[in-house]
Amino acid sequence: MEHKLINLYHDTGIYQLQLGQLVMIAVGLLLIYLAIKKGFEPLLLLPIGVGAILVNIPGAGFMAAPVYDAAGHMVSPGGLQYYIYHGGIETGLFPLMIFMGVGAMTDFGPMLANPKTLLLGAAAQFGIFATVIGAVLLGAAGIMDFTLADAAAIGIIGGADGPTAIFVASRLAPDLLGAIAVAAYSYMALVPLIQPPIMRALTSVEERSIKMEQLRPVSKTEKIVFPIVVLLLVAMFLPSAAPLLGMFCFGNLMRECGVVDRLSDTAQNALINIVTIFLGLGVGSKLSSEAFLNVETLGILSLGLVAFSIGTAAGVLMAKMLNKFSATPINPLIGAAGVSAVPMAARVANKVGLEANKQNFLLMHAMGPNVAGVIGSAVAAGVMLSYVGG
Amino acid sequence: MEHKLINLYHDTGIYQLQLGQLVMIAVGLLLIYLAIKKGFEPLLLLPIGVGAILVNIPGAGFMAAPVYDAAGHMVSPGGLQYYIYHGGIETGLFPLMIFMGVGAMTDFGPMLANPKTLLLGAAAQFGIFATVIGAVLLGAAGIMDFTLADAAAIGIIGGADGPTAIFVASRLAPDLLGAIAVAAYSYMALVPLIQPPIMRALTSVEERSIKMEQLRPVSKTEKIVFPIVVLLLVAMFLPSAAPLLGMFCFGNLMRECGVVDRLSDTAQNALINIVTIFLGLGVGSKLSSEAFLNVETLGILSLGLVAFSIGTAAGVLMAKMLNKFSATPINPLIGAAGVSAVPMAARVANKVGLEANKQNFLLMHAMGPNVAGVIGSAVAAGVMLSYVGG
Amino acid sequence: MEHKLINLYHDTGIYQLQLGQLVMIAVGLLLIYLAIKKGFEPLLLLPIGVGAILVNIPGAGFMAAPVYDAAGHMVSPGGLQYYIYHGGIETGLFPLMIFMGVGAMTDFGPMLANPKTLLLGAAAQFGIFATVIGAVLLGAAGIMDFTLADAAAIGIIGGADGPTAIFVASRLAPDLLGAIAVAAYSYMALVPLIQPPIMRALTSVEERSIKMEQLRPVSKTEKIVFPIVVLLLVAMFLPSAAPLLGMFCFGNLMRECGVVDRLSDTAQNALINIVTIFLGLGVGSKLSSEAFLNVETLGILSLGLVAFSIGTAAGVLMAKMLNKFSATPINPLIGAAGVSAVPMAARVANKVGLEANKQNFLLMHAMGPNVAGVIGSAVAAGVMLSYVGG
Amino acid sequence: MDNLLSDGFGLMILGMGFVYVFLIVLIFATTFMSKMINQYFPAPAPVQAKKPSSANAQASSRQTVDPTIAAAIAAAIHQHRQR
Amino acid sequence: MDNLLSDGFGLMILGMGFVYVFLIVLIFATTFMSKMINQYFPAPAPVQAKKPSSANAQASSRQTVDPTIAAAIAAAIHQHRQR
Amino acid sequence: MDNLLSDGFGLMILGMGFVYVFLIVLIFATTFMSKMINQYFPAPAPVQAKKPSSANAQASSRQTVDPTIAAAIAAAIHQHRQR
Ligand code: NA
Ligand code: NA
Ligand code: NA
Repeated sequence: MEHKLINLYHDTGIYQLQLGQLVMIAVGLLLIYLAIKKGFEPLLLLPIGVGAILVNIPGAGFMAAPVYDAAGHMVSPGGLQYYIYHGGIETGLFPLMIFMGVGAMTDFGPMLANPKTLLLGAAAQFGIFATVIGAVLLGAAGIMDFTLADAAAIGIIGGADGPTAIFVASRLAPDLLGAIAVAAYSYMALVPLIQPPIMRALTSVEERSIKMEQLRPVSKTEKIVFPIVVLLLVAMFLPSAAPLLGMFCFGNLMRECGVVDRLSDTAQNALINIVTIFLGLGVGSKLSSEAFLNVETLGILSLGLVAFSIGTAAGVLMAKMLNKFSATPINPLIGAAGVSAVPMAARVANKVGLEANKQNFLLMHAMGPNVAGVIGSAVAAGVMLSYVGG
Repeated sequence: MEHKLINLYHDTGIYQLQLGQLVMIAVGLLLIYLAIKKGFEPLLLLPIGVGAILVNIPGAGFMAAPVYDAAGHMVSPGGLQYYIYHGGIETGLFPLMIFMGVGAMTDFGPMLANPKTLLLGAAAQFGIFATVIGAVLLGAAGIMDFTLADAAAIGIIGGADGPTAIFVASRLAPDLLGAIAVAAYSYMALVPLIQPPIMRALTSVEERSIKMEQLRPVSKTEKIVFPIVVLLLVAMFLPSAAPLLGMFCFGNLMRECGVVDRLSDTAQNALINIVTIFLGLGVGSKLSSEAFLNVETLGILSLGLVAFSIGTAAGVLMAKMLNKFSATPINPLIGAAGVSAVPMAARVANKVGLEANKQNFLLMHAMGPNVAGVIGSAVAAGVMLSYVGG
Repeated sequence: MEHKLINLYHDTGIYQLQLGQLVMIAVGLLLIYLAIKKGFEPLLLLPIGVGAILVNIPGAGFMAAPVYDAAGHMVSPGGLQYYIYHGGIETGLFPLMIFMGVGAMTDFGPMLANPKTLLLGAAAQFGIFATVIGAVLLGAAGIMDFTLADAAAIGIIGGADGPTAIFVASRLAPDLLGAIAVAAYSYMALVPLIQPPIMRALTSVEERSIKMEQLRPVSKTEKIVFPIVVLLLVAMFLPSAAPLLGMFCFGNLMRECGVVDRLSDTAQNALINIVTIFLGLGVGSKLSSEAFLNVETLGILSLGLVAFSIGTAAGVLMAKMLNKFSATPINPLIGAAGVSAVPMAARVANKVGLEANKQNFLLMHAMGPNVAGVIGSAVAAGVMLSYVGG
Repeated sequence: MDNLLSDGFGLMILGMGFVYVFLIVLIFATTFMSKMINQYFPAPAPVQAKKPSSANAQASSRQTVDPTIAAAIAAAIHQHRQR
Repeated sequence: MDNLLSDGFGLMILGMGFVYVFLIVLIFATTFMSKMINQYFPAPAPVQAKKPSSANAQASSRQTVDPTIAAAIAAAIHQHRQR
Repeated sequence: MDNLLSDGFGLMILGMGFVYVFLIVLIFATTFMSKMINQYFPAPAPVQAKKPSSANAQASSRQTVDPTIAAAIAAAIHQHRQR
């Protein structure tokens, strides 16, 4: 029995705990704190934080693989996060279901009323590729150990779209998945802090005061046909983006078609909520000390910040240029919404616009580039998967 | 880099697209059009249509199998539809969950008030077996390449019950699953066009004007005990129908027992909606050009129409006969509702009845044979699985 | 064709049915009756009862394993309960998801207002370990064939917590899972019959009449931080309890944090309902005649009753002792709520209290030991898994 | 080929036969069940009106619910769902 | 056999011991936590009334909701669910 | 190392190029689609107001719903969910 008591002591966390695990539990607590107290994308960062704590409990076996005997019978079951990660994230299923739900929650009306704003959604993706170069330089200089696949996965943080980042990282750089997801969601939450200084630096008060014409009404038929058009263009031009954009368009079609409201409702609520809980726990499982506590994570966090900043700037500059050539006035602030981070970035554009002119409501105008940015980063993800994988 | 550009071009749909895929994408678009614009069973045909498009995007890999190395680590993940099809349809899980939800949505009250209507639900299944003979003849004549299993799976279209058709086809003729499911749901949507001419041809105005006596009230206890009685009879007489009818009775018991309303509610809403989305995408994955673009599909579509017509006629004729022997009058129109296609066929009976007599409301009376038809086709499915498999 | 008719007859339940299966179907019917008519934990016992019937239908193949050919293609699919049991129960996933949902439904407020009640939740776990000794004695005496692992799994019935019992039994004694789950839920339903005589026997009317002081208000921050504190203590002291308590704390944190209400809502409703349906069917699959119809089941049922009684008595006696040393009065009845069986045991304490003093509302005071009992039995489960497994 | 045909006819005869036998047995079982229940466990009051089909439920609720309240409810539900 | 018995008693002693130790540690931790929070992050107003148990919520809502409105709502929710 | 750098620049040029090409094609496709739809299938009435963003929906419902009714509804929904 003394033997058993010693066993029990050897099983405790206190006996087994390594410093790295302790630090990662602290990181998990920090994420929970940021989610609850600071409102940092709590739907994802809270489950990720809890997942980070769970996976770092020594001896709890949350990532243990199941063991089978030769006859195929289970000897010992796997851990919860093992099943979640390998069943839902490694396979790509969870990010795709989330993307379907996001599609079912997206209103393309403002973008359809003003298709030019798609260009802003394109420009803001420059943040992605500039970051790739940054990561490649760090890798080439031997400072950090990044391959091209790693660099591409890091760049996608600049897409400001959580499920896209997780999907790409799970395919190109699974080891960096934890840091990339944390960086993506953290910076999306920090958009109200990161973007305004850049927006103000690149525009004059007059530009920020520009009023835009009211958007034309968009018919139900346009909204129904649009996701099908996107899907067909993706099929023709970039099949590697078809998983992401196909599910996104499917969700949007369910939303707009008006005949499957009960499916759309479930995709937007029960289903996306269930998947979000498990996605968070699964992403958290990649926050192990070996994968997270190294210099590469610092690189990822810094590069992510750079990506957001460059994307914001590129969007604003593109909007300034568009304004010069456009018949109707375009407020450059809405360019910043092109990074996506729906709907936070659009709200930031609206807020900065109101500072300059109290009568200037940009929210609806900024929703166009905002949702365009989702398409833009999914296209960028497709190119990366094709370029790096092919 | 030119090399990479060429790679990217080789990855595009335009470069890879084959004619068959193009045609199947058009078929997918047609299904989406019928679902949205014509209201053809949109809950299933919309996801099936999208699934058909997705699986035919060249290079998108929606049906790609995952690749593992010798140590069991994933080298490349599988496609979304691969996981859905093999996880939920090949295993039979999704049709069974749908059937549970349908059970939870079914009210057996009208049938319990008038159990004779079960005979109408039996008669209308003649469509199933007549179609089997049709398919066997086409196969025996060498016109089409149908085995007995194929013929049985095609016949089940006449059961006018989507999940039953998918369940049987997944077991007896997986290659024909796509065409069978599309035919089943399409003809269920076309019930208001297919049935009325047959109903009018086989009945006189006087017969169609027959008013039926008001149904007796059915007690809660009867409704609770009924699914248990069905389940026990199935267990005794036809275990091969037990998966389908067992889940159906389970759902109905949850609905009626009154003590698990939260489970019943979930079975009728969140769960069935989630499964419907994935079932549709999974069925769509069988709409590949090899499996669909051949003469067998034409045979399946024609035979399905025949099945519905014969089933309708058999139900009406049985009702005419019952009317002769019955103490209380029976309107022959309600026999047509025996094909199931709940609740469309019952509504059609009601509508045709109103044409003949503006005071004649048959809806509740037609719900009896309508739900009896669901049991009838599940029994027929069980016989087929036992006969062909055994 | 005669051959086929004979085949069909050989397929029927009547031909194949063995006495054991018939008895188990009757057991399933009994569980359904108790669930519906007597209100015995219907959310679990109804699906378990249906599952018991389904698995005992001869030839229906609900527990059939899938068959694959050498190339990995499916030759014949597995049964529904095979997939549910091996996918959700053997892996432990379903009990853990249920526990997350229970966490999201639990209000720790009354316990936080009076942390001493945690001691009552500890004392009532004596039922668990006393039962282990009982099972060990039966095993050691050669009366029944129980190992230490069996004894531990049987003891956990005394924890009065369904998912904990299923989780422990699936790991330590899968063969006994069916009987253990049925015993656990049945006795939880019988708490209003089992507990009051014991409570009255061990207390005087004066003790039962003791009024307790109103609970202090508990701040939102305390409720948020508490699950994190529990999680960290578990990580430090008992990692083997981390799966259960980690998910429980995660659910509770989602509930209390106020920023992920949509996730909490789904965890409490759609998700827990879906999992409950499948958990019940999966547990029912272990109610086969070989596993259930033996003397061990009688032992399990008797020992379970003993466990509940001893747990109740230990809780009451601990509360009497606490009352002697406490500055504020403690009604010994609330000790009985320490067995958990949330919220039934707390209601029983309230009811017995009202009998003694019509002005004495103990419900809120009893909720403290009630939820403490959940933590207590999860801790006991962790010790068992560590002791028996290690 | 002949084999396929005879198998087909066998399936038809056995199948329709079995469907009829099963449903006729079910008619007797159901009738017997209803008789027993209504004799030995009579319902305090009929409940048919209580569980109307969804079509009826929608129709009846449309008639009884004040339109402004209905609009308010719809909005509230929408709001609730969006959370 | 003796081994099984001694193992059983070992499990009992270790188990009950551990349960008590853990929950006593939790009492101290909880008390300390509450003290710290109420000292350094005092709540602006107590919220205990805000998150009632589900039983309470049902009871209180039953008292405050006009029955016709409640019926209308139930119907509307039903209607909404059926869509 | 040089290879990595040139690959990175290749990815940047190809990537940004492709993103622009795709979204410009999408601008033309969308514009063409809208023109065709509005010419050949004109909407009977614009529906933009019908599907407001969730933020709007919440705002507008807040304005039009009587607070007591809203409270009743919230309670009813809560009650409904708790069942
Ligand atoms: Na983006
Ligand atoms: Na049918
Ligand atoms: Na307990």
